[in-house]
Parts: sequence; structure tokens; C-alpha cells
Amino acid sequence: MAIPVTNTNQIGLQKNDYKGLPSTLCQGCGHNSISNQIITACYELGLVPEEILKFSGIGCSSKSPAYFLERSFGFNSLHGRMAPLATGAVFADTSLKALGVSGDGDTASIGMSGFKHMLRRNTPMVYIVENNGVYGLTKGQFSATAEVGLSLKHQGTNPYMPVDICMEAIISNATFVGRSFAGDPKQVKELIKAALNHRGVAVLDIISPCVTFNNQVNAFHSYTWGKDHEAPLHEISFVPKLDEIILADDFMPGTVTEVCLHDGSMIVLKKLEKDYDPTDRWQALHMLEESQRNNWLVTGLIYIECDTPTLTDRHNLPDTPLNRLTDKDLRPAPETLDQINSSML
Amino acid sequence: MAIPVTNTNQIGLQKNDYKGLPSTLCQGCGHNSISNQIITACYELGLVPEEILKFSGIGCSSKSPAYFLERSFGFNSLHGRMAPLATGAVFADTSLKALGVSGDGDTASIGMSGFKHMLRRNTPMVYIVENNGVYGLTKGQFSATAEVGLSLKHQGTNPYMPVDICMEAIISNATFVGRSFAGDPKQVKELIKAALNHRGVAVLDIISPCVTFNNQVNAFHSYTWGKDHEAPLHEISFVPKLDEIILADDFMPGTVTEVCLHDGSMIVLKKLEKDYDPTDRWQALHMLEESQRNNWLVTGLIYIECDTPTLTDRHNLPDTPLNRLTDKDLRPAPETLDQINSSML
Amino acid sequence: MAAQNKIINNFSITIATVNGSGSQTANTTLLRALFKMGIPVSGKNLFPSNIQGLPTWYTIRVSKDGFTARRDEQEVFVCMNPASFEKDLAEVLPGGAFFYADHIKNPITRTDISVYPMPIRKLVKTADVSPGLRDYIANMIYVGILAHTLGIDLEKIHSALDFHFKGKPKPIESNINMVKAGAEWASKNLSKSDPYWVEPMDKTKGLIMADGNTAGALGAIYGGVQFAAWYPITPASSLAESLNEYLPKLRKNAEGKHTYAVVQAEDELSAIGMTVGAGWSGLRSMTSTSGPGLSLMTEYAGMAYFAEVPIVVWDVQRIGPSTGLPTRTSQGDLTFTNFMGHGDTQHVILLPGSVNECFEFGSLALDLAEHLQTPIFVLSDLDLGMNQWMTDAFRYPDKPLDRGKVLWEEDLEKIKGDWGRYKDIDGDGIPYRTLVGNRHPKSGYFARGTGHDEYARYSENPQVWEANMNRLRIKYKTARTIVPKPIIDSSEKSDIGIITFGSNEPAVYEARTILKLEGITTDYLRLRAIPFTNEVAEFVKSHKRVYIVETNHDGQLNQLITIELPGQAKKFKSICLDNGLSLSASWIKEKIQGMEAK
Amino acid sequence: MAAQNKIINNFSITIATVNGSGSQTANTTLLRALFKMGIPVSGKNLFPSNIQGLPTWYTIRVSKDGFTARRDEQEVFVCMNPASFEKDLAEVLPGGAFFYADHIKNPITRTDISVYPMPIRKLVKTADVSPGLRDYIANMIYVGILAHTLGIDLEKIHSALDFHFKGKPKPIESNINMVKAGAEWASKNLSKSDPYWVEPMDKTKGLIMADGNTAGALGAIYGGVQFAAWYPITPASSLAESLNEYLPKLRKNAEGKHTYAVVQAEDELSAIGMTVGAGWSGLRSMTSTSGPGLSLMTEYAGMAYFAEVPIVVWDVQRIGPSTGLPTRTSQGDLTFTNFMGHGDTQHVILLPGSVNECFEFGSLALDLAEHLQTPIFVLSDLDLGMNQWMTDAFRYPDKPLDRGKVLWEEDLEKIKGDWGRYKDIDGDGIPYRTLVGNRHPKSGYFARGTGHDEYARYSENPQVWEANMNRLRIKYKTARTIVPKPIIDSSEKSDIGIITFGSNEPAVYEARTILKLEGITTDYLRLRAIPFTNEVAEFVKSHKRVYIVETNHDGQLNQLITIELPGQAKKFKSICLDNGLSLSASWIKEKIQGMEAK
Ligand SMILES: Cc1ncc(C[n+]2csc(CCOP(=O)(O)OP(=O)(O)O)c2C)c(N)n1
Ligand SMILES: Cc1ncc(C[n+]2csc(CCOP(=O)(O)OP(=O)(O)O)c2C)c(N)n1
Ligand code: SF4
Ligand code: SF4
Ligand SMILES: [Mg+2]
Ligand SMILES: [Mg+2]
Repeated sequence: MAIPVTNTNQIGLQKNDYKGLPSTLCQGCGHNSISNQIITACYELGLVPEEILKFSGIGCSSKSPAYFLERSFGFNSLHGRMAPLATGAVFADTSLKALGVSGDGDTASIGMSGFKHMLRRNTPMVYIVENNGVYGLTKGQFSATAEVGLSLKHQGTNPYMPVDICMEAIISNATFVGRSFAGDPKQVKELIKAALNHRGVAVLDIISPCVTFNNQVNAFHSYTWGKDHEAPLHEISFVPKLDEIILADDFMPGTVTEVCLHDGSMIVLKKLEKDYDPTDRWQALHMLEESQRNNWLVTGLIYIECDTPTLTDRHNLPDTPLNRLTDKDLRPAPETLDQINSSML
Repeated sequence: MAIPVTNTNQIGLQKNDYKGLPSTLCQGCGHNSISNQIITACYELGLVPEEILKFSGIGCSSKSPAYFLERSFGFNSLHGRMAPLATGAVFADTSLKALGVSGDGDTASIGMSGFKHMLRRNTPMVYIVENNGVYGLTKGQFSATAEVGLSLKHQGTNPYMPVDICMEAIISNATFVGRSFAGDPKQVKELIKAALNHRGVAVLDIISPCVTFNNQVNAFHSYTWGKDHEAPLHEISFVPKLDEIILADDFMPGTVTEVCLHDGSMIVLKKLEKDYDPTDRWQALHMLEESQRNNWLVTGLIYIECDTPTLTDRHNLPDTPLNRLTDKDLRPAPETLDQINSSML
Repeated sequence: MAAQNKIINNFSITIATVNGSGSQTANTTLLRALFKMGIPVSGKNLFPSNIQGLPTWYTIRVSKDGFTARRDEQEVFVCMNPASFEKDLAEVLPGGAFFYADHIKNPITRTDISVYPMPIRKLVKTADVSPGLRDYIANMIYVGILAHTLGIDLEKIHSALDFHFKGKPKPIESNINMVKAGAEWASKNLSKSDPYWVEPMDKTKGLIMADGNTAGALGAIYGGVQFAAWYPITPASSLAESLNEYLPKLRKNAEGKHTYAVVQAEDELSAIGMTVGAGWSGLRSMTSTSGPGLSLMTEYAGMAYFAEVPIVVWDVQRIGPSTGLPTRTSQGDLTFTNFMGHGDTQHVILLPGSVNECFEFGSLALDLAEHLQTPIFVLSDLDLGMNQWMTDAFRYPDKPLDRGKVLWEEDLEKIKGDWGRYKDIDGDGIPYRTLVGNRHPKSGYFARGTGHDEYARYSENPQVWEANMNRLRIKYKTARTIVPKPIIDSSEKSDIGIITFGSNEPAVYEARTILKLEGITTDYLRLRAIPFTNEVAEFVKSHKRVYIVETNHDGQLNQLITIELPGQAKKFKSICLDNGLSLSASWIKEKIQGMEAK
Repeated sequence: MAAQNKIINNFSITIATVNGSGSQTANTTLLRALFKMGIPVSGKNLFPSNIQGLPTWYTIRVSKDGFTARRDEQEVFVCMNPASFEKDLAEVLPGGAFFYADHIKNPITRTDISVYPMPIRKLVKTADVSPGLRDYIANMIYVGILAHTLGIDLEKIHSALDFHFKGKPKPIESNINMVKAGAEWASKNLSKSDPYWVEPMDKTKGLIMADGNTAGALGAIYGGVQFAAWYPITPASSLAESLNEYLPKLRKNAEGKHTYAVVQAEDELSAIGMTVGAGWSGLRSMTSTSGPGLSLMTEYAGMAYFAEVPIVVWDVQRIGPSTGLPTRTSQGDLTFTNFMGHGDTQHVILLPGSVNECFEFGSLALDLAEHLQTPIFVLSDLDLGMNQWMTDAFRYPDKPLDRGKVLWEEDLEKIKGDWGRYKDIDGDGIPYRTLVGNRHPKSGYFARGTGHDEYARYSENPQVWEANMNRLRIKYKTARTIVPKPIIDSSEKSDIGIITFGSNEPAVYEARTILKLEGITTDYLRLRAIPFTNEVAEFVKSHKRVYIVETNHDGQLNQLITIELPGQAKKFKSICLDNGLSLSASWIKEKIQGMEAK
């Protein structure tokens, strides 16, 4: 009998050790593809699963941490409140890496304030936004990143300019800002790896189409025909199983590519030039402005800055993880209380 | 006996008709000076006080609507929640003008999310931030607009880059963005007038020094000496009465001026050039970036855009104010309910 | 099968599918066809909190006696989902019928039931639909097979589909074709060995089928709602979405202008904030949410209470604490809502017990809010809000809108501008208010959540604070006299009273019927509002033992009644269950029987 | 004045100033000097919710009998504020003394009191201070004048100033000079006609003077707090600010590293979010706030409850609803906190009744949070938190930190990784938890606010939901057995029991003393925690009438006790007042006397 060849990484773990439970997201959902890249990135980096903390808010995207890194500690928190929860948790043991997955609704609608303030603090964590422009889990309402003019059945037309997660991150002084597309697994993986190695907050805005709800009324795709045969009720009860959109391999730095989504709508991705300098904050902002005007979604590492101390750096913590300190470390000596008492006479 | 000459404006009201209750803010507080300019602006514009709605959150700044326009309706809401409250209220009667006064803590700390989302909607209102970099009413903690490196007694040194209200406003697609300094009453007044005439949201970020709490440890001013003689307790119980800082009249467009605050610290104001074009959103952003790098606070009308429909425009409301509609307008005819019932058999 | 063994119009059908597979259309078509046959039905959807791929069950209760509560037993089962097959098979009552898609290859381990494999895939292939839609259309096949096997009128199925697709011929046709294919296959291939049949009745006349969220929205629309702000959340979203659906149809004026505005907020903090702003400015104003959103609304709810701003907050309850189970029902927000907000608050709560009452309270809540100048909470739940129920047709309101005490220019003119925003002129604790846009120079005032005197002026004076709070308590007393009175049935003149509320109504009604059959008569009170009206105390006083039946863990109504009637507290016996399912009559019956036996 | 008419060590001094004028230093110096003379004192600051320019009053009660509650009467008054002069003058008890700054030119309308104009401005001018500081230093003059007139030891004033300025010679000198100038002027110019005097005693030995917020912070520090997140709010800010003040001094390790972190959050949503994150990850974690912030914490509090995350939430109560009066005290958040969060929650609440207990509970709350794996709420109030009180010296904790049930690598090794996060191994409802950084491959789990089974896996199963909730109720029962028991004095063996909590303690204590003098003996229970321990039921059962005394409008403790002990509900008589002031003994006494007479 042939002995099966099992691949292991530099720390002797198999890819399976990085997997999670089976996904309960829709087939074809961009979020699943991102989960896979998280698994691969951690495997390839040879990270110890127990040394990663997973965080999320509430939403389809926020469910996904259940579908990778089963062995890691994780916290599926409240809608829009992943940022503060993670901020509190990273103090416990600074040898761990924190990885958060949130949605566009979770981050840019209800979670806007916590997100922005976490960035200001440079909380050491990777913060992935699985950005689909809708609230997937509550069945397809517009989120704050929905493109202006997007028309969805039952939702009408979105009149508002979208929140640009990357621009928000940069003006909030985030120290690592990247954007990618769920259908570009190689780039997604590389950015996740880079982010996991960044010291400070790393924001990844990953466009991750919702195959089920972000689909336009007037598209001609047979999927829409299906919808037509469905009742215009609040409950959308039929979700066709579609394949994930994967870009061709030849999406090269500096080029532009058009992607047709499941509903027939188009997005235009532009990969940053090879010689783009991501260390210049102002250039990064200009580049984002420019691509907004051109209606491009620029992908790649948009901005990085390595010298800002992280939130936990600023707190001058001991080498022993805070959560392993004992009574001796934590309770001041009796004499000190005597002094305090006598200072209050 | 001489008949006293009373000045009236174009609608026959006296300046007194625009006043509020006596201020209970500290003497010398920048907020008082802004209140005065609101009074003057409304008087000079000949607005009917009953046709202005006042809003605020919670803070010293948010108290100030009590100190102007006594005859106007007003709502002193919750900390950080002025934006949604005003958003709901502007639907009642679109012939009214809404004027909100908030603080930097109220807007940029706890109120960040509501502020940003109100801007996206282009809620028709003037939104003034009385920006002092601290929480005045709770006695001087850093707010999110505190400059990086600012050291305050009992508070330590602020490690974070400040939130730039104007930049936040611009990237959230606000349609009118201005900045001024409480000590430049002429500019403040003119900007308020312009803002009151803008159709859409008008953000005014007005630097308004807190004479009591935003004062640095190492300054040599006698005021600080006073503090030195006070107990280093949580309760700062002595607040010297200081005069408001008023700029000299020769602060001309295009020039830079240094202002010495009560505590001896300096801020550098730069008035926008006469030929600066505030209709170019990207230029506005560039200019803000540039002045951040130079450590200037640019003052003037930074950005304006007049074509975006306001929130209420988008709702296709009747001419009669919504809050004056009667049963006849508001209750559909009986037949319609019969139809609905028979559609549910 | 011999006629005398037939069980007619008295069983449950459960259909197990995968969510996202489009079975909703099939199931509601079945439900509506039965309803159109004049047979009392109810339908309950037990669905997971995701979008696609997990097991989901839809149960239709067919009840000649008109019982609509959940039952624990299922006689007829349709299994389309391999993942739940084993469990589903185990759940069928002995003697029941088990239909399943024959591509599921699990072993059939039971012999005490009738088992019918259905060649779903084969039949689908014969249909002329694009491959992507096959899964979806597959569901119509079991509709056809069930129709044939149980005796459901194909004509009624046709008209149910017509209803569902709003008369659009194309989808109606392709769907009915599949139904027919299923029926035909069954007539040729399936030999019935179970006893379950349906037969036409005339028990649904005058009734409609609707869900509570749609009804609540319609009620608000006929109640003149002018402003709504909301944030999506299960199971409340469809309430706001129904506003979005119906308002443009019903509330355009002659010039085509909208007499309302609906805003999707960025979160619930802002949703209620906008609602308060609109309510203050004189709009009939509402928001709708569920537990997590309600928690976020706490601070503004307290402010609306204290600044006396009329707003309506619909809470379509799901099970908690915390995120809990977003797709499961509960009545667990009662005590929280009652005390919602720091400091001393006492909120007014409406408790609709039927879809029709959701309609009625949709309008009434707006009246009460403006009348009392306070937030009105309407506590519905997932079961009531999202499931389809038979209910009385909606009744056009017979009273004009109650706009409360509002002073406009001419009113102020008359009283020479001499008014105080928080002055109790009428002794009912309810002050007068002016609205923005009032041009009278004495109309304006500065609203606030801080302490204020009768003229809305800031005051830290202890007596002023106390006087204001005392007035708010007078107002609460006034509320007692005008909120909906309970529905009472004391006809049994029993020693035993049962108190319940909301969507428990059908289960308790049925439980009383069974209890009576077993010799235990009971009287009944269904609470419809808090604060408690006099009738509650009277009911309690006139009974020796009072069972308080509710769908939450801690017996929250029991707690509130105990506070209300401490002198009667010994009588109360709490019966509560909270597991995400609605109560069943048999469970309630067992409980009461058990406690009576002691 | 004849010695026999002297009233010694038994009166109140109220000082009326303008806030922002720096009188705080003067007033606490007076308070501390009296304390140092061995005389029991208490000081209460009645201040407005602004920073400068409004009236503020500071009342020092001097009580040879050790009573420290607020009194309604003031014998000695110092008025420095023209704005409040008229009202102040009216408030002095007949026979009392009224000192005022002589630049106030209001008429003196009373002849039944001693009136002493003070030449404040004149005396200030003689002092060698910069003009900007004159207003500030002016306050020291009334200290000097009072000292002379009442007989306060100048030496003690000197050492009080030394305390206040932490030994810094310059400010001590300039301040004591003004005191002396005042005293000197008085000795030369003021002829005393009032009967009020102080004399040294030895009744403050072993006591210290502190405020509850500082005590709470110190308690937490000695209780090993590792993480705190907060957002500024009156009257809670000084608790977090005390952490910021003391932690760097007390909690640096040998290498100068911090064994803690304090983060000022952007709002209370985030403050509690961070606290939950830290608590989950194994840090002893707390936040502190007041009403409006507490309301905003609702959603996360519910999640911490349900995901069983240990956190401590200090709520330093101010009067509400809504923004209310930020600088006035109340106990109005009790019912809200008890039920805080949608769905069925039952929170554990600690109720410190003295500054010393704030210290004790500062540490105990962290122990209980980790022991019970649940949020612990500590309800203090403005009166307790911000005023200076005499209190027992802080006692060094005699027990090690209780870190609760935590499994580290070696523990998991022993049980071969076989554990479930929500499994009740010990029958006390408290499961075991692992902490982040644990490298055992079976250590990790996915925490959530959604329904979960014993292994923290998502589950929508009804039985799983119920079992989990039932376990949480067992845990609550466990809490009953370990929270602080009430303080009971049943020595009077009276039919009458009084139950109270928190900062009402001194007023109730004094009321009982006066009641007894008038022939009404009472027993006493001071509640220190919710859930109620057995002792509460026993106390209630063994009394015929039980008065429940509290500082809120609706009698919130009365409501909760009624729910707890429905069988005893008829005994409860609610006594409550809520106007921003703390209770006075005479008011309580009147109430009880009145109700007993009926
Ligand atoms: C406080 C609160 N409000 C609302 C919800 C309901 N809710 C659950 S997920 C969700 C939206 C999620 O959208 P997004 O973050 O974009 O994630 P997606 O599902 O699109 O991946 C909402 C509104 C909630 N859980 N909590
Ligand atoms: C929910 C809530 N949290 C905290 C507070 C306490 N609070 C009152 S004002 C204020 C800060 C105000 O700062 P800012 O908006 O900058 O106004 P300023 O006083 O500086 O003018 C805070 C934190 C509150 N009222 N409500
Ligand atoms: S609904 Fe959209 S976002 Fe959610 S799982 Fe399905 S495809 Fe993904
Ligand atoms: S504390 Fe500061 S912000 Fe507040 S009134 Fe005084 S000077 Fe103004
Ligand atoms: Mg999304
Ligand atoms: Mg400020």
C-alpha cells in the first residue's frame, strides 16, 4: 500500500491544521475564497495556529473566521464592534497576531467610528474588510460602500457616494493599507502575508462580490431571469449556486482589467504599477483620488509606514504576557497601601 | 427726552431678537465668541428666528445654542448624536434652516459615525464644530482632534495624530467645508452667513480655544503659575477669567499668522488665497494635506459644491410642510385598504 | 383506505429543504391553496441564520377546528434535504406519511409509516427550464405530489400561484406545469397508504393571510406615519421594507409628492436618533428593530422619554441574550423594555397578539405616542412578524388621527403666547407642545435631556426635578386609562385564570380547550399593553390561581405583574419556555395540569 | 457668650461661592483641618454642570456623634456669591451665623442670626499675589475668619494645606498667609455673637478621608486590575483618572514595565468593547461610567453576560433619566442594570455603602467577575464617589486574587485536551475557560454572542439553547452564595425592618437613632449585592413591616425585592426620594414615623 505523501510546512503542520469548519456561506461567495487565502497564507508563513487571534463582527463576512484556523482562539463579536474588542484583546499577549474579518456594513456603516479610532491608535492587527457593497446576511440592503447609482431590486437606487475604506484608512493614519479582489487569489494571499508581517494595523479592503444580493435589476443574466420568476417578496428564497469569480492569471501590475460580476455588472480593477512607492502617504491619497475619478478600483499595497509605534508598544508592557502575570506582579506590596492610607489622614 | 435710536434689520428686528440667555461658559471661551457671530450673522441676514432650528450634542460647545436665538426652536440632544437628530428633524418643514453646534469630542470622538454618515446624505444644515482639542465640560481630557504631542496636566502627552474635521468632511462628500478661528470674528461671521445660504450640509470647523483646560504644562504664562499653586487633584477648581483672543484686523487672505493662546502655546493660521478655487474637491484635499505637512491651520472656505441634491430634496416632499399635513393627506382612502385585503386572500 | 379511517383536515405537514433552494414559494403556495379551500391553516418557517445551504423546515398545520398554534407532532413529512433526512424520518408520527426526494439514498428505517419516494430529479429534467433554475422549480413537484395525495384542489394551487406571482403569466405557467407533472406522476405511480386528507370547508371566509410585519407597516401607513428610520435586522427588516413597498403606492398626494420619508440609517443609534428628531419636529415617527438594535437604542429611548418626544419603536423580538438566534422567536425583551434607560423610566408597551392587531397597533401606537408624548414600544416577535397567519381582514380606522396637544400659531395667539412646554394644564400629566415651523414668536423652546422646569428651562433645582418626575408619573397613570384593555374571557367562572400576551394567544386558546376536555376549566386574560389597566387587577383578584404563560426564560411578565400587584403576588404561577420555538398547546396543558395536580 | 450656650461640634457650615473660583481648596482645607482635630466631619459639594461662573455650595457637617449624612439645616453660612446671596441668607437657621464678603451690597433682611461682613477684597489687596490669582486666594481669607470664629486650630489648617499641596512650600506659604490674615482680621474686628464652636476630640483615629472614586480605583489596583478602558463622564471620570494617577506609581515591575494598560476610548460603546476584549483574553478588566454611558454599554453588557466574559463595570450614578443633572446624585440605575440587555439577563450587582467598601469592592468585583465569568456591575453614586468622606483606613486584601477556572497548557495536558468551554463540570454553572496565548492545540475556541453548545459551537438546537440558559441560572444561584452578604443589625428585635443600600447608610443610621429616641426601634439591613443572599429573605421573614429606603423615584430596590420575595410582598413599604440630593435623616424619620402612625 502506498504511503500517502503529506505536505507539511516549515513548522511541520499540514494545510489541514489551518482549516476551519465547512463554510455555510453561499456557494460562489467571495468571502469563501478569502478564507482559503487566509488558510494558505498562514500555512505558507508557517504560523502557529494558537498564535493567531481571530476576530469578527456580525455578517456573512464575520461568520467566515469559523471557516479557517479552527485551532485558533477567536471571537465573533457584535455588529460593528470588532475594533474595540480586538483592541482590548491584543494587550493580553503581544506575541500573538490578531486577524480580523469584517464586512463593509460592519465596518463602514455601523462600525465607522470604532474602525476609524482603532486606526488612529495603530492597534496591531490585520483588519480585512470583505467588501460587497451590501448587507449580505440581512438580505441585500445597501451598505455604505455601495456604489452610487447601484440599483437593486427591493432596494431602489443608491444615491450616495460610497465610503472608500482605503481613503478613510489613510486619513485616519493607518500604517498599512491594501486593496484587492477576492477573485485574485494570488494577490489576496500575498497581501495577507504582508499584512500578517506588518507591525501595526494593516487594513485590507477586499472586494468580495455577494453573488446573491448584489445583483442589478436590469442585467440580462439568466440568474436575474430566475429572480423574475421569484416572487417580489421580502424573503428571497432562492439562491442559485454559482461559481466563484477568479481572474485570469495575467492580471499584471500596472494594468487594468474589467471583471464581469454574476449579475452582468462590471467593475474595473487596476493593479498598482511595479514601481509604485507605497511609503508616501500623500501620493497614496492622490492615487486613490485619481482612481476614484477614473472609476477604477486600484489593487495592491497602497500605503505602508513602519515606524509608528503600535498601540501596545506605547504601553510599555513587560515581556511576560500580561495575561500570565501572577498575584506577585499584580498586587502592590502592603507598605504601599500604608503609605496611601497615611497620605489620606 | 431723546428717543433712543434702535437699529433694526431688513425684517424690522433688533439684534436683541437674536440673542439668547446669558452664557454660562467660562469667560474668554472661544465658544462665546462664535455665539456672538451667529447672532450677528442671523441679524445681518435678516433671518426670522422662528425659521431657524438649533441643534447640539453635549459639551460646553453644545450648551451654546442656549446663548443665541432664544426665539428659535432648539434641541440639545445627546453626546455625539446631534447628526441623526437633526437629520430626522429637517424633514418636518423644509422652509426652515437648521444650525447645529457641536464640539470636537462630540463630533470627532463619540459622534464620528453619525457625523460622517450625515455628510454622505447631504443633510441640509449648518454644522459648526467648536474645536478645542479637549473635552471641556468633563474637564480637559484629550479629544480626537487634540494635536499630536500636546501635553496636558493630568492627561499626559497625546500620542495620536488629530482627526482633521475638514478632511473627514471632504472625503465624506460634504458639499460645503470651511475652517476658521474663533478669534477672527469677521471671518467666522462671513463663513456662517455663507453656510446659512448653502443648500446642503455646511461644515464649519472653528478652532475655539478652551482657556481653561487646553493649556500646556511647560508654558510660562502666569496662568500656569496659578495652576501650579493649585492641588494636582482631579477637580480643577480655579478658573481664571481671561479675555477672548481676538486677531488683529490685518489678517489678510493668503497670509500666515501666529496666534499665542492663553497658555503660551502657538497655533499657525493661514488664510486661503483670494484666488483659491473652492469648487475643486481634489484641490481642496491637496491643500489640506499640504497645510497638515506645514503645520498650518488653513482658514477660509475650503470647498463648496452646489449641485448635489440635499437629503430632503431626494424625498420628493410636498410644498406644505410635512408636519402641517392633516388626516386627509396622511390616511389613504378606504378603498385602498379593501384592495389590500383582497390581495391577501 | 376505508373512509372511516380517514383523518381529514387535522394534521401537520412539514417540509424539510435546504435554505436558498427556493422552497418558500412552494410552501406558501401550499399554505395558500389550503386556505383558499376554506380550511384553517397556519404556516411556520424554521430557518437558519444564513443565506444558503443549511436545513430549513416549513410546517403547515391544517386544523378543521381553527387551531393555529405550533404542534410538536408532524403527521406528513416532505424531505428534500439529505442532511436532515435521518432526523426528519425519525420525527414523523407513527402512522404518518413520509415523502422524500428519491435521490437521497439513506436507508428507510421505519415500517410504521407510509413512505413515498419522489422522483424529483427525473421529473425536473422533463421540464423546460434552464439548468440553473431546476433546483428551484423542483419544489413545485412536491407541491403537485402532495396535492394529489392529500386531495388539494389544483385550481386553488393555480390561484395561489397567481397570487404569488401577481398574475404574471410566465412564472405562473412554468410553476403550475411542474405542479401538474408532480400530480400526474403521483396519480399514476403512488398508492396512498396513509390516512391524511384535506376536504374543502368554509372556515376562512372574511379572513386574509398575512404576516405581522406587513400588517404593522400597513397599520402605520393608515395611521399616517410620516417618518421612519431603520437599520436592517432579522426578524424586523421586513417591517421597514413593507413601508418601502407600500408607502409609494399609498401615500403619494395628488401632485405625486410623498407625504412621508423613510431613511435607512447607518445603525440603530442613528435610526432612533432620526426618529426622535422627526417626532420632536411634529412628524408621526417610528423605527423598527430587534434585540441587538433595541439595546443600542437605550440612550435615545431614555431621552425621548424624558424630553417627552412621541416616537414609536417596533421590537420584533428574536431570542436573546446578545446576538442569540437571529431566526428564532421569543418574548424576552419585556422587562428590559419596561425599564429601558438609566434613571427612573417607565415605558408604555403595546403587545399585539395577532396579525390583525399588528395592523391596529401600527396606527394606535402613533396615536398614543402623540397623545402621551412619549415613546411607545410595540413588542411583536418573529413568529408573529415573519410567519403567515390567517387573520381578520384589516379594518379601516374609525377614528381620526390623534395628534395630541399641539399649539399652532392661532392657538398661541389665543392664549397670548402664555404657555410652558412642560406645564400640566389639564391635570393628566400631558403638557402642550409646539412644533417647528410655528412662526409665533413665543412658540420656540429648547428641548433637552437635562433637568428642566415647566418652561423647558434648564434647572438644577431639586423641587423642579421632583415636580417634573411626579408629573411624568401622572402621565403614566393617564396612560393606564387609554392603552388597549386586555381581552378577557371569564365565562368559565373558574378559580383558575390564565394570563398571557402576544403570539402565545393561539397556543393558550388551544390549551384551554384541551384542558376543559380533561375537566379543567380556565378563565383567560390576554394582556395588550403595559401599563396595566384596572381590568388586570380585577381579573387577578377574582381568581385563586393565576398562571402567567410566556415565551421567555425568566417569566418576565410574571415579574412585572408581581411589581404591579404585590398584594396578589402569591397567586402567580409562572409558566415559561424559551427555546426559540413558539409554545405548543400540549406543553402548556401539561404544565398547568401538572401544577394543578400538586 | 456664656459657655452653657455654646453649641460645640454639632452644626453645619455651608460655603456659597461661584464655581471656578477655586474655593474647593479652601473648603477641603477646612474639612481636613476639622478632621485632623479629631472631630467627625463630612463634606458635600453641590456644584453646577458647567465650568465657571455659576453658584456652588459646599457643606461641612461637624458632628460630635459621628453623623455624616446630609442635613437640611445649616447653622453657619459663608456667602461669597452675590448671585445666591438672597437665597443663602434665607436659609440660615435662626440663631445661626452668616458670614459674607462685604463687597456684596445686598440688604441684610434678618435679625435672628449673627451677621458678619468680611472685608475680603481689602485683605486680598494686601497680599503679595499676582492680580490673576486674587480671586483664588481670596477663599483662604474666609478660612482664616472661620477658623478664628469657630475655634479651628491654625496648626491643623497648616497641615491640611501641607497635605493638599503635597508639601510644596511655595503654595503652602502663600495660602497660609492669607488664612492668617483672615484670622488676624477676625480676632481684631469680629465680635462673635453666635453659639457655634469646635473643640478637639479624638474621634477620627484610624480613619482616613477619601472619596469613593479614588477608593474604587485603588481597590482595583490592589485587586490586580490589568486593563481599563473608559470615556470621560461626570461623576465617574475621577475613577479612571485615579487609575491613571496611581497605576504608574504602584504597578511598575522591577524593570519599570507596566503591569496594566489604561485606554481612553472614543465612546462608551468602545470602552466596554475593549473591556470585553481584554476580559476575554484573560486580563482583569474594567470600565467606569455613569448613566448615559451605561445606557450605551447595553449591547456589549448583554454579550459579556451571554459569552460569559469577566468584566467589571463601575456605574457612578447621577440623576436621570437621560442627561438629567450630571452633577447630582441618585440611585436610579438599579432596575435598569438588573435587566440590562435584550433577552433574559440577570446581572450581578455590587452596592458599596462607604468609601472603604468602594476600595474593598474595587478588588472583589474583579475576583467575582473572574470567578463567575460574568460582568459585575458596581453601583456607586456621585455622593459616594466624588465627595470626601471619613472612612476606615484601606485594608490590604487578605486573600489571593481569585482568577477563576482557567485551564493553561499543563491543565489541558492533564485532561488530554478534553474540555468544553461551556461545560458545567462542577455543578455550579461555572464552566472552565482557556486564555489566548495558550499553546495547547486544543485550547482554542470561538467565542460568540450567538447560541452555542457546551463546546462553544454554534447551535440553533432548542434543547441546546435551553440547557445553556438553565446553566446560566445555576451560575446565578452560585452567585447568590458568594456575593457579599448584607450588613444586618437586628439587635433591636423590632417588628420593623429597614432595608437600604449604598450611600444611604449614614442617613438611615442617623434616622434610626432619632427614631429610637422617639420610641420607634428598628432593625436594619444594608444590602450589598444582587442577587439577594438568603439573609435578605430571613430578615424580611422575621419582620412585620419592612421599609425600603432608597434614592430614586420609583423605589427600584423595592421592585426587585418584590420580584424576589413575592410571598412577602405585602410587608414592603417603599420610601424613596430622588431630587438630586442625598437623603437626610430627618426626612427618613418623618416618613417612617408618618407611616407607622397610620
Ligand atoms: C446591532 C445590530 N444591528 C443589526 C444587526 C443585523 N445584521 C446582521 S449582519 C448585518 C449586515 C452585515 O453586512 P456586512 O457587514 O456588509 O456583511 P456581509 O453579510 O455583507 O458580508 C446586519 C445589519 C445586528 N446583528 N446587530
Ligand atoms: C454618552 C455620554 N458620555 C459621556 C458624556 C460626558 N460628556 C459630557 S460633555 C463631554 C465632552 C465634550 O467635549 P466636546 O464635544 O469637545 O465639547 P467642549 O466641552 O470641549 O466644548 C463628555 C465626554 C455624556 N454626556 N454622554
Ligand atoms: S448572501 Fe452574499 S455575502 Fe452572504 S454568503 Fe451569500 S453571497 Fe456571500
Ligand atoms: S471649560 Fe473650556 S470649553 Fe468649556 S466653557 Fe470653559 S473655556 Fe470653554
Ligand atoms: Mg457586506
Ligand atoms: Mg472640545
